[in-house]
Amino acid sequence: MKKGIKSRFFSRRRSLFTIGIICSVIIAFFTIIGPFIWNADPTATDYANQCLPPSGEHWFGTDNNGRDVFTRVISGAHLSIGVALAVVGIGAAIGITVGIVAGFAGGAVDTILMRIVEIMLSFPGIIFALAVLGTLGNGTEHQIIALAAVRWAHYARLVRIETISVMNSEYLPASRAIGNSKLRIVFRYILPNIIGRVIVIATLSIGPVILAGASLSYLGLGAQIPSPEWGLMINGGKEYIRQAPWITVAPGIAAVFTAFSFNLLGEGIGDLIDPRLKEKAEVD
Amino acid sequence: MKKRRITKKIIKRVILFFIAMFVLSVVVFFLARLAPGDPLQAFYGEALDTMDESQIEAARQRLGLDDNLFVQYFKWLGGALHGDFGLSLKYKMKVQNVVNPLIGNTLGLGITAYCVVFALAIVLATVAALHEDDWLDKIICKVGTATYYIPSFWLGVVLVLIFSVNLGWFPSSGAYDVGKQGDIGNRIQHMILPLIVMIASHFWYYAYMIRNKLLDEFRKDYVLLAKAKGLTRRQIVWKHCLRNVAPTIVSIMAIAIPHVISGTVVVEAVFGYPGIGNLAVESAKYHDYNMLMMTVLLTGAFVFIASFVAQTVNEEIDPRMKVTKEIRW
Amino acid sequence: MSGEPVIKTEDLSVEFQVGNGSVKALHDINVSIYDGEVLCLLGESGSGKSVFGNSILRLHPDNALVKGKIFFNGQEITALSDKEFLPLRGAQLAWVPQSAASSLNPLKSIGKQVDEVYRLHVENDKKKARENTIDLFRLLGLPRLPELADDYPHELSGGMKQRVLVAMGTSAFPKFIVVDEPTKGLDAVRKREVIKRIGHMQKTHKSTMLLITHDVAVAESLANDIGVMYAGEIVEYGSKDEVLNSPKHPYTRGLINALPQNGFHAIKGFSPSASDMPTGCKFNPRCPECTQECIDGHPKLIISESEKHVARCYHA
Amino acid sequence: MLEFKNVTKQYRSGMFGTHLTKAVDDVSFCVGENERLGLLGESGCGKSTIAQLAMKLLKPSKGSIEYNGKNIKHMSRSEMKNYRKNVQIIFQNPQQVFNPRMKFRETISEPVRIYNLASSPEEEKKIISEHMEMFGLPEELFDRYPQEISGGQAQRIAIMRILMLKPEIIIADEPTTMLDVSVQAQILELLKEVMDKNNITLIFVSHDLDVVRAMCKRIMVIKDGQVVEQGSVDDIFDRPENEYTRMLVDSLKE
Repeated sequence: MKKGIKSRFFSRRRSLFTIGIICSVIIAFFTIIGPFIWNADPTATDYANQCLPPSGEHWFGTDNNGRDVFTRVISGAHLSIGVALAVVGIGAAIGITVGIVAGFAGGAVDTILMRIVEIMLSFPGIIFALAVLGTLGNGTEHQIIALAAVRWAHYARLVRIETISVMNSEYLPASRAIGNSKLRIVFRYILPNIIGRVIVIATLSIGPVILAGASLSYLGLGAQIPSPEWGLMINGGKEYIRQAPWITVAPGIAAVFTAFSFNLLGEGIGDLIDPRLKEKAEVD
Repeated sequence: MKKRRITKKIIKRVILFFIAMFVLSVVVFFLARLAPGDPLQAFYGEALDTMDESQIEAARQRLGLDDNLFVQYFKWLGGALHGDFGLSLKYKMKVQNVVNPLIGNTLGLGITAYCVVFALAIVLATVAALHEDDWLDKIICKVGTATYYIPSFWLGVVLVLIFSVNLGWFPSSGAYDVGKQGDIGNRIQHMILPLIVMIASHFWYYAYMIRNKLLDEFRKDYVLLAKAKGLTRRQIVWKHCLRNVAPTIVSIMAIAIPHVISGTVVVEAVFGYPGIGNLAVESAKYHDYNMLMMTVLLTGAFVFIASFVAQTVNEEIDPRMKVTKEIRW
Repeated sequence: MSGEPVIKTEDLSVEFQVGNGSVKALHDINVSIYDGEVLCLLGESGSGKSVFGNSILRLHPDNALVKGKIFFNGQEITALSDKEFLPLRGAQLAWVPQSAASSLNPLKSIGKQVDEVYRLHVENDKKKARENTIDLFRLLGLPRLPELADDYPHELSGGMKQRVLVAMGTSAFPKFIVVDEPTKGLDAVRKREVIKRIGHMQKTHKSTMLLITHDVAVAESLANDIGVMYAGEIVEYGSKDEVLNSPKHPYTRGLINALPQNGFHAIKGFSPSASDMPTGCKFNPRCPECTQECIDGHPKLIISESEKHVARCYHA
Repeated sequence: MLEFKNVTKQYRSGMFGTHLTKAVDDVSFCVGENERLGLLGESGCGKSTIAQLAMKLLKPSKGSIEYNGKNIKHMSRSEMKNYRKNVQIIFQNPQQVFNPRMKFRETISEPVRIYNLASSPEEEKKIISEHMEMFGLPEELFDRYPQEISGGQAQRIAIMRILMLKPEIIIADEPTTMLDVSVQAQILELLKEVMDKNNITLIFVSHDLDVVRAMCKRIMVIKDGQVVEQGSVDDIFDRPENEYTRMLVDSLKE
């Protein structure tokens, strides 16, 4: 096991992070600034030039309603990433609080909270999202609620494991013995020691959440026609797959690129904070 | 003594299972009922506009939608216990008659995908861990991460484009061609593309986890001692590390069940493959509450049973019965 | 002191590449251990004594650079390739690790783990291997035999785990055993027990042993020769009585005086960390008899036939 | 000052908590002003548990612990804060006792902040640098993390931090077992000096007979959670009554 023990401390530590940053900058450029440059209205139909192949004017060609695919992909990015960040944000916030409370309080509180988390986790995320969307009705807001309702359980479980490992550490009773109040222990001892891992796990989970959101829209339960959501575009382009494949291929590549760059960003941060941090976040 | 311990645990698990199912049914039932949107719309469709007030009232009464929620729930529960899960508003027949033929398809797809995914994951993880940080490990990691990030519905569409539209090798949807219901060969042909999508989008996630657990195991002191005992690298992995990672693999397999089922839902929708997943999507779209209830409960039951089995197996494999340590406070 | 030494080292030094620099953990060690004798390396944490033990069995992680030669029964083992070296490890050269608690495979019974060595190197026969293991356990005074062999490591106490590791090291009757800190973390009573058992084991098997410890009591009861190590170097070398009763090097004197029974006279200052090593004699910042000569020059340690008891100090 | 009244601490273990293990079994003793009490016993005999019970890190299953006559269980927040200030503990492995994410600058100033011993930042700096010199610790330690320093230095910082609070009682839970012999001598010498100068009461937990003999005046021998013998250093070492103590002492003499 000579190789196993070799410290990977110095292998390409910086590079992963830099690639991640570059990709995120590109995405940020397109999503924030993009709409101002390519300000054609993504939903305006223009039957004159339907299904044009990619050309100088239409980089990604046009779809069956004559809309420029490139503009739609950019404004779609706005939507998809926005939804994903919202879901991860809400999920992480609830997850962290529940995780720390469960880990810190222990005993009955811990068991009850963990039973709830277990039931949430042992349930297929998509089915739960379908149930929520089926009842509350479609639309992006409900999509965020549906996805966040499952994500928080993942974060809660991981945060609890981290909190418990801090609770069982040597320095916790010492912090108690020197006279720290409970609140100070949570904020000065527990949070700093787990926040690094939580950020990495949150960043790593943005990619999968984008894909989950897109698949919900693909099934027609998330964003509704005519909004330029990637999942929806891919579903829309399905019929024209033979003559105009770019309608489906373009949003697909955009989704893969975005998800992958968030993954690189997450692993990059992980390498910086703590090289052993390679565990991937759960995905629903 | 050992036998008594296991039976005691199983009883505990069974009770927990029924409680979980009960909680699930209550949650989904009330979620469905409290939501906006009118179930009658799904049942009668356009005809609803032509019906006047009294007819609508009668229809609501007949479908039992008018009494208060608790009564509705208990009426539903009563029926459920006798196997009658109420009417599917969309298909206008008993829910379970709609579901029964489809269970086979979903289970077939799900279980085969599950087994192949884990076989592949374990093999790849071991190979990658053994060759840690050399070219083989890097390639496996890069390819794996790439497949993981390709959205399954997009991969499905692309595969359909290549294999069924252009090459015509595999059918693009459905579980079997019309009339060839019994022909196994035909059914398998229909399952190929969905299976590829399922496996491609899942295997790396677990392979990566198992690989990391193996790498952690390599860093443990007993591996250094095993090396000092004169064992070769392969022997150490086979005799010690894999054996010690087994409990973790089993717990990963337990967590994986809900993920794989989610995957089945999406794949069924993409390929129009008639199964529970597809049904769930439709019932969500058209607010077909009873159908939604049925699909949710079915998946829930399947998931709970599988994870309880995995947990029991896991506790048997790991001899270190963990004694709960009082948190020093 | 008869015949060809089992283990002989010539200018052995070990460096670890860390980041862009490299850390010298061990430099120019010249030592020979004769058949049936016990050399004890006495030194504190960070003195590189474990590094020496590991380099004989080539257990270093691959960012280690080993220079110099190690001879085993006259054959230069440092020249062997990994493949050629493999049959030696575990069969002829054995190793008893320092962290007993974590060195046993938690999910395998201790009996199976000890059998493994016998079946690998002596004879792949389950029954004979288990008999050999039980004899060794009895020799090491472990209770509840033979059922104990089927217990798991977490069911054993620290002292018992340590003795299981000793049994594991000797179950293939190796020519040479490295025993690394057998008494670390054990309390007084169990420490005495482990020392007695190891001594008894060494005498019955007449095994050649390299004993690594920071505890003078262990050295006193088990060693034939003692090498006192400080900051990666051997600072004093000689027979047990000479080194312990009439120590030549100030550090050895400091070590002995710091013992509780000698009244806790501490050596002032801290042992240098590998990154900022003092120039000249490594001990000069803490040495009461330090002169300018000690700061400039770096005293040598020459072991010769005539001069057995030597120290690396100008005023020895 | 500090009194244990038939204190018992038991743990539930086994499949359904049927199996009770008594870490501490009906222990009673009291510690007065400026006393040096040694808790002697093999590892796993419950002496560390006693130390943690005294520090209210563990709750006793039976009996009570009183400080100046007041049961520590029913202390109000302010009384508890005062108790914490006056009763401090030195732990066994120094490196792991500090928050790995906190530089020593903050760890050292923590006690001053909690008990606001300094009215102004300058005063705080003065107290800290005073103590740093007294313990021979270099200023550049401030920006170091716990993993970056040696065991000996870490233990010095731990003792310094405690000393800033000027406690009445210090409980040392095997402070030197993890350290090398020479470093152990330094720490014990330092501890002795600190004790004498500020006449602080010491409860010294250890399994090492020589160390206990050097540090303490009165010794309690503990076996399986019970006090088997109590007496002055000379009684225990020269005239042990209990045969377990005799066995312990003999194994030292050899």
